[in-house]
Amino acid sequence: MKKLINDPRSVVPDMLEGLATLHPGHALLEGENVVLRSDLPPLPERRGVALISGGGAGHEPAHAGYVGAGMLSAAVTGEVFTSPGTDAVLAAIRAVAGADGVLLIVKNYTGDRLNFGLAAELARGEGIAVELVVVADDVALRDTVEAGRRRGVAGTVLVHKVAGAAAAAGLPLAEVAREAREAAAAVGTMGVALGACTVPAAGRAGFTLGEDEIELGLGIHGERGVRRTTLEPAAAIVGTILETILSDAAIAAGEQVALLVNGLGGTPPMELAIVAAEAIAQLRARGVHVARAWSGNLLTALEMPGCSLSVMRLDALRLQRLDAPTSAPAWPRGG
Amino acid sequence: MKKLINDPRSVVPDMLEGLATLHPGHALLEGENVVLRSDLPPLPERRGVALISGGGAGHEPAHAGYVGAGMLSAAVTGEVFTSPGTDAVLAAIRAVAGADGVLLIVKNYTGDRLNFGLAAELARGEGIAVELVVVADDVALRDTVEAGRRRGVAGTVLVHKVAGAAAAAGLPLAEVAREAREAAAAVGTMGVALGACTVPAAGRAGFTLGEDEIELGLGIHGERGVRRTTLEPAAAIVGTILETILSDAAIAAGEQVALLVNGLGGTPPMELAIVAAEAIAQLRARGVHVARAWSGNLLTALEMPGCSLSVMRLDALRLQRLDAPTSAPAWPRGG
Amino acid sequence: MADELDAVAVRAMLLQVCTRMIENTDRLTEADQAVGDGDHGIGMRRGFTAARDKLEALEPASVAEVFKTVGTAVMAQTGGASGAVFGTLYRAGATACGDHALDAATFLAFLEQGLAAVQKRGGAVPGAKTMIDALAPAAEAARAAQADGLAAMIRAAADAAQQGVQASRDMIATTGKARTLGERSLGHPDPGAISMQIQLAAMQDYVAGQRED
Amino acid sequence: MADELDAVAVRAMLLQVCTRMIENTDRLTEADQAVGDGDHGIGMRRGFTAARDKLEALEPASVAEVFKTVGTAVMAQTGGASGAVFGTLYRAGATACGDHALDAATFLAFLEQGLAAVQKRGGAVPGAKTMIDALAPAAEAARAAQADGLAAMIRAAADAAQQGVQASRDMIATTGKARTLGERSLGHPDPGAISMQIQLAAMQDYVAGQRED
Ligand SMILES: Nc1ncnc2c1ncn2[C@@H]1O[C@H](COP(=O)(O)OP(=O)(O)O)[C@@H](O)[C@H]1O
Ligand SMILES: Nc1ncnc2c1ncn2[C@@H]1O[C@H](COP(=O)(O)OP(=O)(O)O)[C@@H](O)[C@H]1O
Ligand SMILES: [Mg+2]
Ligand SMILES: [Mg+2]
Ligand SMILES: [Mg+2]
Ligand SMILES: [Mg+2]
Repeated sequence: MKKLINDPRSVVPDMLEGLATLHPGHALLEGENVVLRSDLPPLPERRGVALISGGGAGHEPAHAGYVGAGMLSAAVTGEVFTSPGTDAVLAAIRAVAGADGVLLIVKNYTGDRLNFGLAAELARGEGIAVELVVVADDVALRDTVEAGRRRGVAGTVLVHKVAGAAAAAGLPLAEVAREAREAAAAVGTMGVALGACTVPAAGRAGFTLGEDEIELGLGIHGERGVRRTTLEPAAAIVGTILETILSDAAIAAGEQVALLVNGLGGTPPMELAIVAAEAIAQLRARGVHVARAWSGNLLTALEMPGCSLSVMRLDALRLQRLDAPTSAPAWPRGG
Repeated sequence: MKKLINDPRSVVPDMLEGLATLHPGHALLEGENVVLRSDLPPLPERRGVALISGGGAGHEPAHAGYVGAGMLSAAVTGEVFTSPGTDAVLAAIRAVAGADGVLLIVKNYTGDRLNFGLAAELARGEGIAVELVVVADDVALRDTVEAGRRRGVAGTVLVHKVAGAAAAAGLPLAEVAREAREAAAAVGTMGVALGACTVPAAGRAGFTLGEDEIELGLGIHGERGVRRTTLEPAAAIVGTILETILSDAAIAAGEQVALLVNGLGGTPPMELAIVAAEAIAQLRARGVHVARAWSGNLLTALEMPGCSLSVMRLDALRLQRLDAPTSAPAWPRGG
Repeated sequence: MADELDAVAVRAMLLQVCTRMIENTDRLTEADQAVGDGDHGIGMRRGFTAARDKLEALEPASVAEVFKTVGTAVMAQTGGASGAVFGTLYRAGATACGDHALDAATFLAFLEQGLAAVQKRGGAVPGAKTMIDALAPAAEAARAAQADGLAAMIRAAADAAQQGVQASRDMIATTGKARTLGERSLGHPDPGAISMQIQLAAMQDYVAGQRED
Repeated sequence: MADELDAVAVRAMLLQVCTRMIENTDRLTEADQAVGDGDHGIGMRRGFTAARDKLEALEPASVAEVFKTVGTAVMAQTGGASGAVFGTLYRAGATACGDHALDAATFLAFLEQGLAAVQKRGGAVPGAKTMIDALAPAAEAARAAQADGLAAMIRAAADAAQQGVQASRDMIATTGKARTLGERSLGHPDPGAISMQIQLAAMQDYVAGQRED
């Protein structure tokens, strides 16, 4: 394993120290792997609904990069690819909760669901209003598991944005949660890996692929995908993925969508831009109107080469939420 | 070679099509691999000094990502890792030149220097005022070649920012060029590679490294570095690099600097943040004041794993230039 | 041989559980690398190290408190699915203990209430290739051994868990990160089931050691 | 045998140069992979393909126009150091031709003026492991063969360029991307020198072919 680190056992705190120093808008919660907005209004009644997301480390810039006005109030980080324990989540809830309560945005992995869910129960026991929204956007699993058990992947970033803008607009917790849930239901994602990644503590790659092999429908934790196949031109891979997403969501000609081409870490912007050009062209050819599109490393799996496509169905309000300003450093410009 | 592309021979135009579609502030110059600001003032006398940079493709987000108000007016792209021919540069000059002339910011490679230089001569022949600033910030070559022959690497992005802010402030060409030259002289950079990268048209990596080998002082084109050595903890690598940069520039305790930790493409944000934390701590320990710091993939070498550190000496004016607003999509937030 | 363990003895038994779990880090890592994401060993080490530290500092007032201490530490510090699952097992199981010493009836209640809570919390059913596939047979065997006293009951539970681990090889994961593997998860035992078995075996060994005194 | 070539013949000769350069793409790629960044072959193919297309469309009015057409296309379209360098060679060399047909004196002037312009433009000196290390000996040999006529002069220049390529193996690169290699560039010939030699050899073969008529 070749990594620019000091000690595999301390990568998470070492990283968070760097991130907090690099971003003036971020602060670390003492004793926990939690990044907070440093500009949270001190008065609890001024905070509005606080948003918290998180999960294992290794998905950077997620989730700390989405902490900022208009997106998250805090990001909770576990060990690499491991959901945080309940203590860290509970500490984050206590740190950011104001009078209007807290929304937890959770990717649909058992560990995240259980730990955030347990922390939410404990916080409610302390009198804090907490709602939990689970994102399960991975359509790769559509033939394998029922809809509620799909994984949460890159579409989560778009859900953060929608919910963050709704919270910044001053909506109450129930309304922010409703918009987040609707956004989560409106987005489908599917990924392709060209290789594996190495968790620092494990020291070796989670799987290996042959010279010409790719893995369709992989997760964002180095876990294997749903189908191994042969490398094809970008146009063919994009076609397969879009077909799966669009048919799953029954997106038809004339509908308006946002497209996210998310790099998994090891794929350069050149390839992501080529994939994006291809995806936009294919969506247009199907008569789907691509109102917004981004490409970049938004929710990664360490240095894994590959990408995912996310397509989110839009209405006027959701488009407005995506366009709303945010100071979160990792939210992409343009669109 | 495993890449998400359609055809190795068309990666540059395929990519540019994607980038131009993704960024509403960008437009493509018909028939050339040139990205322009789509919001250039139509009146030539309103444009101020126009800034152009460029070079081979494969350094994304450089250079198209730095096109925007407050940074570049145009970016000229050659084939992967190959400087563009004179035609493309000349076409870019013609497209953006207003009444106040054009500054070309060129990384110090023979091909870039020659092609941009020839195009500048041709443009001057057409009556356009053109100045050329060469960035040669790579201190890795300090023992190998005289200062003027050092390569231009990641420090170039900071030079774009300084010059772009000076141009946006309405300064005349000579002044913008002077600030750019001073900024170029004030920055030193050195990189480390943990592996190679693959040019699509070549189909195989430019070099190979053993399990524990790293290459110090590599360039940004997959070309080999100045010294091959054994992987060490981030602290030791950062120490070696900083020592070289600081002693070369004679940066002493009490001075104020900006730090850029630039990922070469294949190294995830986690490692860059760990390196940044380390570099900031070591600079502080030397009494150097780190006024601004960024980490991210700002000027890459395709999917090469590794990073470079750039340290730029600051005075009040240069700090102000770095802090000035820009709409360029790839300029990092925070700092 | 004590057919009842007081709070201090239960603390000693659970310290043994912690030690065994920490010792088995690499084995659990490998098991999770085969069917999951490889973090189970390190997670269990983190959680049971926290539990050990809490136990060592504890002056136990009741058996319930000892179980709850372990559950709370594991839940708070482990992370991952298994932190919540094993944390829930010990915390929910603790409520079965009341003020009693640990005897056969209490141990059975511990397993059955823990199992029920884990199933409720995680939504997994037997056969889904989880620790439930070791815990459920263990609880069943414990009920069958109800009349045989604590030591025999723990031995029966541990044996059943071991068979559950073996049986989990033939299951297709439908929960957790291994679920995407589908049929590719066949042939490998479930890492959490192995953890469950190690914990019961550690308890069995502790009680067996007690008997030899 | 013509000891003078008119504009149409020079066009045919340079078309042969273009063809050879395009044919040698892989060889040049490999040479640049050994000491540079591997793009020399593709760059030369791009530039000389553009030159070929321009030449094919050209009704040449003068020898100078033919050389200049090649130089302009190569400079405009190749990119990289070699595009500017070979573009400069042909464009500056063209100004040596005036309105004359191509004879020995003109060819010598072409090489010498081209060499001077390349050195001025790129700042490299002989021995720096560049195409100059094929071009400079070629120009020198041409001067020595001044009295022998065009065909013999081109042959002498091509032979000298070939020796220059061999000599470049023992040089340490101090310019271009290969310069960071330092001593690691030893043992490999310079790609641009190979290109120079291929171009002169193509001219030689063209002129030799002419003679056999
Ligand atoms: N819903 C569930 N109910 C019970 N046990 C579960 C459940 N999900 C996962 N597990 C157990 O957790 C184990 C994995 O633990 P661990 O690797 O620590 O967590 P993660 O799956 O989050 O990486 C599995 O082997 C399984 O036994
Ligand atoms: N300053 C120079 N003067 C003359 N020739 C040069 C100079 N720099 C480079 N060259 C030639 O260019 C060749 C490399 O060309 P090419 O690979 O196309 O460009 P690049 O070095 O930009 O990748 C070298 O082998 C060398 O012969
Ligand atoms: Mg995990
Ligand atoms: Mg090149
Ligand atoms: Mg796991
Ligand atoms: Mg080259």
